[in-house]
Amino acid sequence: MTSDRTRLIREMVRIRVVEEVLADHYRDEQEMRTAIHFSIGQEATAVGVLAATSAQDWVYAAHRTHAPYLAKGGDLTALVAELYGREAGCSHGRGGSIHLIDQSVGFAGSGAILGEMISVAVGSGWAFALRGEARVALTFFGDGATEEGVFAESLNFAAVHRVPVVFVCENNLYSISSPLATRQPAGTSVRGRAEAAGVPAVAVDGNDVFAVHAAAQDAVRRCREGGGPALLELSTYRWREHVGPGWDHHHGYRSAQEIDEWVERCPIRRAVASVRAEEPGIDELVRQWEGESRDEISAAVAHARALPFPVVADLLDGAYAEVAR
Amino acid sequence: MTSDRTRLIREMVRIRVVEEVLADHYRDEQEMRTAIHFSIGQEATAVGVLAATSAQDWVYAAHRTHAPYLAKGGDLTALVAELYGREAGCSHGRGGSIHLIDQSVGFAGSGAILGEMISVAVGSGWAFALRGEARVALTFFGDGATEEGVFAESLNFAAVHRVPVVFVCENNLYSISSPLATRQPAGTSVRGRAEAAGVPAVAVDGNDVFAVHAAAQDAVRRCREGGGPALLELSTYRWREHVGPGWDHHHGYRSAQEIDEWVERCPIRRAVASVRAEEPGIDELVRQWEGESRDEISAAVAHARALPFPVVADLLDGAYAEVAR
Amino acid sequence: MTGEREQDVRALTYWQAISEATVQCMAADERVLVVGEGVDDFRGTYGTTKEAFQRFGPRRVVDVPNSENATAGIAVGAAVAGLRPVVVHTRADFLFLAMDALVNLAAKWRYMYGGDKGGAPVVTRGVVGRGWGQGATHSQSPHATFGHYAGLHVATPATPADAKGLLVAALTGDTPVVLIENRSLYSLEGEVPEAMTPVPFGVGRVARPGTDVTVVAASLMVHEALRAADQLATHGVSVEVVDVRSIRPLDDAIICESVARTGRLVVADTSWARYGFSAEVAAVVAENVPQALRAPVRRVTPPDCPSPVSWPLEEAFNAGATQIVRACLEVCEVSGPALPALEAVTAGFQGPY
Amino acid sequence: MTGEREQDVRALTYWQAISEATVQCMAADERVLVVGEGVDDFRGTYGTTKEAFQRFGPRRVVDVPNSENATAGIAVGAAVAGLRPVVVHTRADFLFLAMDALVNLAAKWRYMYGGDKGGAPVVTRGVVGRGWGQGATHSQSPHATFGHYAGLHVATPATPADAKGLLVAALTGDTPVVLIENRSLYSLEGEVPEAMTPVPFGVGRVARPGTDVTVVAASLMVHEALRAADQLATHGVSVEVVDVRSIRPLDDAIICESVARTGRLVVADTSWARYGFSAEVAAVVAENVPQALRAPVRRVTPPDCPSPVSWPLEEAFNAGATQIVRACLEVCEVSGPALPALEAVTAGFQGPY
Ligand SMILES: Cc1ncc(C[n+]2csc(CCOP(=O)(O)OP(=O)(O)O)c2C)c(N)n1
Ligand SMILES: Cc1ncc(C[n+]2csc(CCOP(=O)(O)OP(=O)(O)O)c2C)c(N)n1
Ligand SMILES: [Mg+2]
Ligand SMILES: [Mg+2]
Repeated sequence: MTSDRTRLIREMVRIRVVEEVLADHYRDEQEMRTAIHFSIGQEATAVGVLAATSAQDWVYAAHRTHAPYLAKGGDLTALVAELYGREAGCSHGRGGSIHLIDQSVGFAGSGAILGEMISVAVGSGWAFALRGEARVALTFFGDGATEEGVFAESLNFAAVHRVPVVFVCENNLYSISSPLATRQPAGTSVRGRAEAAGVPAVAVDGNDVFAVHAAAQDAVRRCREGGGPALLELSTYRWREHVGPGWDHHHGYRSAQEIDEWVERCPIRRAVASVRAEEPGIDELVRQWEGESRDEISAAVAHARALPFPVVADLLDGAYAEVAR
Repeated sequence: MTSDRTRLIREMVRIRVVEEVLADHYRDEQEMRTAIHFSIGQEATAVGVLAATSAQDWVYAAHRTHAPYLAKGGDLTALVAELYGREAGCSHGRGGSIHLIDQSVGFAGSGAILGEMISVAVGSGWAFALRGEARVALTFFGDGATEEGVFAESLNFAAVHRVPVVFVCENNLYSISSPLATRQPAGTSVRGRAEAAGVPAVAVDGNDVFAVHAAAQDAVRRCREGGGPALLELSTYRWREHVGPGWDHHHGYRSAQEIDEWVERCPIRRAVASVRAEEPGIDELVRQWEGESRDEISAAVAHARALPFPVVADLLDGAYAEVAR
Repeated sequence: MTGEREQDVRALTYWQAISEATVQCMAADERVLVVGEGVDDFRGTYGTTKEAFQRFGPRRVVDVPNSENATAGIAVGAAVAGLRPVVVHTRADFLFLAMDALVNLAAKWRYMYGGDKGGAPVVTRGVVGRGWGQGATHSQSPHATFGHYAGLHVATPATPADAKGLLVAALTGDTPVVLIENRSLYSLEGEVPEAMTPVPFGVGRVARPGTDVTVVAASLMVHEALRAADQLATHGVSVEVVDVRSIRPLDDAIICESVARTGRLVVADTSWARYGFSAEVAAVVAENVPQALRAPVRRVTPPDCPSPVSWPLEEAFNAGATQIVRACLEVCEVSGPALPALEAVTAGFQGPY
Repeated sequence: MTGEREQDVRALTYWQAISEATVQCMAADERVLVVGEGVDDFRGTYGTTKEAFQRFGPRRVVDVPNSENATAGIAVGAAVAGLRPVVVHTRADFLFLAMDALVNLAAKWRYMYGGDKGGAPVVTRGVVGRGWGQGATHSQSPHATFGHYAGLHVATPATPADAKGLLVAALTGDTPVVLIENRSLYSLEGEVPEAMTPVPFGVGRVARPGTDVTVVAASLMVHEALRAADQLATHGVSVEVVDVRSIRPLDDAIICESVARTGRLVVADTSWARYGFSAEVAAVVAENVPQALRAPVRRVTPPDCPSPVSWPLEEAFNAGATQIVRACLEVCEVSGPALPALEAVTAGFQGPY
C-alpha cells in the first residue's frame, strides 16, 4: 500500500522534473522546433489514472502529451529525441511533441485536432470488445475538447455499444486563454453531460493523485468486466502558459493570485503531506528522486542532441504502406 | 378558446389532407421528381408549436418539411409548384421538397443535411438577440438528428449566449429504419441531454396538439422575454415510409401492430374527441374542412402542373449574387 | 478481366459486385466489418450490404448512430487496433462531416508516427446520388476533394468488375481508401470474376481504343464517353476512352501515352471543373506531353453552380454523352452534322431514392 | 495600389492590414462582427483581432466554444438574418470540421432557395501554420479544397494591401468567402492604402513583369517566386510573376495572357500538386493557350506526403524560391551554374507559435 502511494509520488516527481528541465532547454536553446504543451501542475491526473492500467490497455492523449506518455511508461529517450526532431525519436521526428507513440507500453498515440482522438479511443476500445479481449482504451482530453461535437458523438456510441473506454477529462478551467464560463453554461458540468449521454461519470479532485487513482481503478475494472464506458472529470490547473515553457501571470486572462492558489495545491506537495505520517522519510526520498530524474533527463537531452536528424532522402517514406521504412 | 382549439384542429386536417392527396399524385404520376418525407401522423407537432409563433419569428425545418412550412403559413401553391419543379415554386424549382422557404411568413428554410439547420437556427436567433429584437428562432429536427455533434455544439452555444431559440425535436422513434434503441442508450432522452447542456427542456406528448401548443407558448414566451433557449421533446410517430408516399408495414423494421397502435393515437382524432363535448358540431366541421382542403390542394396541383418549368438558360442564375435573377 | 478463365466470370450488376466483394472479404478475413447508418436494414444500402448482414449478422454489419465524424474516427481507432472497417455512406455528401477524421487522422496516421507503427486502413464508401432531383447537397462527387490529400487512396469504379476489384484491393491493402460510387451505376450489368481478385489502385484501363481523341473519364462518365464514342464512330471520329479507375494514385502513364498518340484530350467528370479531376488530368498532360496537344484541352463537367432539383435544369446540369460528343467534335475540328442528343445512361431509372 | 495618392498609403505589416480592414469595416457597418476561439484574448489572433476587441468589445468580437461545425452554421444563420460575421480560425486545418456548413450551407444557400432570397455571406479566415514543426495537421493550406465548390469566393492574399483589400471586399460583398492567410506572411511589411478600398475577387496582378517564363503563384509563394526571379535575373532569365490573389474566381485571362507571351509556365503553391491550385492553373493554360507552351509546365509544391516536424525534413517539404529557380531554369533549358540555395522568406522567424 505504502509502496503504491510512494510509487505514485515518485512518478509525479519524475514527470515534474523532466518537464521543468525540458522547459528550460526549450526556452534557452530554441532547438526543439515543435509546439510543446507542458503538464506542469497537472501530473496527478496522468499518474493516478494510468497507474490503474496495464501495457495491454491503450491510452490516447490530445496535445498535452508528455505526462500521459511518461505515466504510461513511454520511453524517455525516444521522447526527448522526438522533441529535438531526431530520427531516433519515437515518431522518427515526423510527429513532434504532439504526436507521440510507444506501442510497447500501450501509449497508442496523441493528436493536435481537438476532440478527434476521443473518437479514435472509442474505436480501439470497441475493437478490443468485439474481439472479446479484456483490454481497456483510455483517452485524455481537456475541458475545451468537450465542446467539440465529436465528444458527444463518441459518448453516445460508447454507451450504446458498451465500449470499454475511459474518458478522462482534465478540466483545468481554460481553453488557451478562454475561461470555462465563456464556453460552457453555468450550472453544467462535463460529468453531467456524460451521465445524460448514458456514460457513468464521477468528478474527482484532479490534484489528489490517490483519489484519482482510486476512481480510475474502479472505472478500468468496470470496463474490463464488460460494464461499459466511464468518464472521469478531474479538476486541475495548468501552471505555465498554454503552449511553451513560460509563465503567464502577466497576460491578464487569469490572475496571479489564482495561479498562486493552484500552485499552493501542488499535487506533489499534497501527496507528500498526506503520506508523511506513514512515510516519515518521504521528503528525503523526494529530494533523492528529484536528483535521479534530473540526471536522467539531462542525460537524455545530451544524448538526443548528439543524435542524427532524419535524412531528407527519406522524406516520403511512410506516407504510404507501399513506401516502406 | 374554443376557436383556438378548433383552429388547431382545422390546421392539422388541412395538412393531413394536403399530404395525403400529394402522396397519391406523387405515387401515381411520378412527376414530382424530388424526395418527399411526409409528416402524415405527425401534424400535431408543427401545428401546435408554430401556432405559438408570429410571422417575425423564424422557423427552420430539416427534411420533413411540408407540415412546418404549412403550419407556419407557407404558401400552398408555391409549395406544390416547387414539388413539381416549376419556376413558380417557392425556390423556383431549385430546391425541391427539402429546400422550402417562405420569408413572408417566417419559414426561413429547410435542409437535407441532418442537424446542420439546428446550428443555423441558433445563428439567426443570436442575430435577433444581438439586435435586441423580441423575435424567436425555432428549429424542427428528429430524434436521429440529435446524434449529430452539431446538435450538442448548438445546445451549448445557445445556452452560453442565452439565444432565443426553441429546439423542437420530433421524436418519432426511428431514423429511417433504425429504432431509437440501436442509436441512443437506454435510460437517456433528448430532453435529458438538453438539460445537461444547460437548455431547459420538457417532454410532451407530440400527438396532443393542445399540450404541444401550451408547451410551445411557454418556451416562445420565455425566449421572447430574454430567458434563453428551450427544447421541446415531442413524442410522435411517422405513419408512412421514411421517404416516399407508401406504407411500409411489410418491410419488417417495425411491426404492423406498432403502426396500427399509433394510427389509433391519430393526433386529429384525439383532438376532435377532446373537444367534442364543448364543440358538438366538430365532426361535421372536420368533414367540411376535409372537403375544403381537398378542393384547395387539388386546385393547387392542377394549377402547378400547368405552370412552366425553369428555363435552362437560367441554370447558373443565383449561384452568385453577381449573377442576378 | 483478361486472364480470367471464362467460367470464372459472370454478369453481375454493380451493386451485386460490391455485395460480393464485401461478403467474400468478410468470409476471408474476420477482421472486416461493415459500419454505417442503416447498413443492416431491409434495403441494405441499395443491396450492397444486405447479404453481408444476412450472413454475418449485427456484430459485423453494424448500424450506427447518425454521427459521421465520430464514426469515421471510431473506424480509424478500430483499424489501428487491427480491424478492417468499411464505413458506408448513402450519400457521399455526408463525407464532409467525416472529412477531418479522414484527412487529419486516417490519411496522416502512418506518417505522423514515423511510418513504422502501422497505419489506419479504413475503407470509406460514399454513394453519389444523381438524378430524380437529389438536390444540391445530395448529389456531389467529392473524389477530388479527397484526392488532394497525401496518405489516402481514392477510387471511382466505373464497372461492376472494378467496383468489386477495387473494394477487394481496399480491404486487403494497408492504406486508407475512399471509394466514390455513383448510384446511377448500381443497376448496370457487367462481367465480374467470381474470385476475390483485387484491382490495383493507380492502374487505369483503356475502355475503348481510338486514334483521334482521348477522353479521360472517371466513374459514370466512362459510360457517357463510351456512348459518345459509338456515335462519333458513325461520323468517322475515332475516340479512345481511358477509365482511370482510381484518381489517387492516378495512372499518369496511361493518360499521357494515349494523348501522345491521339494529340487531343477531353476530360469528363461528374464533379466541377475548378480544382477537380478534370484539372489534374489536364495538368498531367501539360506537364508531360504538352507538345503532343494538337488542340486545346476540353473539360466536360457540370457548370459552375450547385445542382438544381427541377428536372430540365438537372438534365442540363449533369453533363453527359451529348456534351462529350460536342467537345470531341470541337477539338477534332469536325463540324459534323448536328447530332441527335443522346439519352443519358441513367434514363429510365425510376426514382425516388 | 495604383491610383491611390501617395499620402493615402503607408507601410503596414500583413497582420496590421487585416486588423485595419476589420476595424474599418466594423466602424462602417454595425452588422459586422468577429467570431472565433480566443479572438478576444491578449494575443488577438496574432494581432489581427486585438484592436477590434479593444474598440468594439465582447459583443462584436466574440470568443466562442471549441465547436467549429456549429460556429460555421451559426455564422450562416446570423448572415441569413442580416449580420456579417467573420469567423476566424488560428489554423486553416480546423476548417475541415466546418466544411459541411461552408460547402453544403453557405456555398449553396442562395441557389438552393431560388437565387432571389438572399445568400449567406459569411466570411471565414483560416491561418496556415508554417515552419517551426507545425506538423501534419497544423500546416495545411486547403484553398483548393474550397475552391472546387461553386457558390464560394476563395482568396489567398499575398501582400498586406491585398490582405486588407480582399477582406474589405469580402465584408462588403454578398458572397460567402474563405480567406486563406499564411502565418509566415504576418510580419511582412508593404504599402497599404488608408482607405477602406476593396480589392475585387477574380482580378490577379502581375507582381513582376518578365519575358522568358511565367510563374503563377498564390499566397506565400508569390514572395518565393519574386526572390527566385531576382536571382534568375542575375543569370539572364526574365521571370514574370503572376499573383492570382483569389483562386475562386480565378483570373484566367491574366494567366493566359502572360503564358501566351512567355511560352513557359511554372506554378507555385503551398499545398499539394494533385487536384490543387497548381493543377487548375495548368488546366486553364491547357484549355486556352496550349499552343503557346514552348516547354512542359512545372509545378512547385510540397511533395506527396504529410508535413513532417523535424526541421531538415520540414525545410525540404516546404518548397520555395530554390525549387522555383530550378523549375524555371529547367523550362528555359538554361543549365545555369549551380545556384546558391535561397534562404526562405520565413527564415529568422522565431517560434514557437
Ligand atoms: C479542432 C481544434 N480547434 C481548435 C484548436 C486550437 N487549440 C489547441 S489546444 C486548445 C485548447 C484546448 O483546451 P482544453 O481542451 O481544455 O485542453 P488544455 O489545453 O486546457 O489542456 C485549442 C482551442 C485545435 N487544436 N483543434
Ligand atoms: C448528415 C446526414 N447523415 C445522414 C443522412 C441520411 N438521412 C436522411 S433522413 C435520416 C433520418 C433522420 O431521422 P430523424 O432525424 O429522426 O428524422 P425523421 O426522418 O425520423 O423525421 C437520415 C439518416 C442525412 N440526410 N444527413
Ligand atoms: Mg483546459
Ligand atoms: Mg425520427
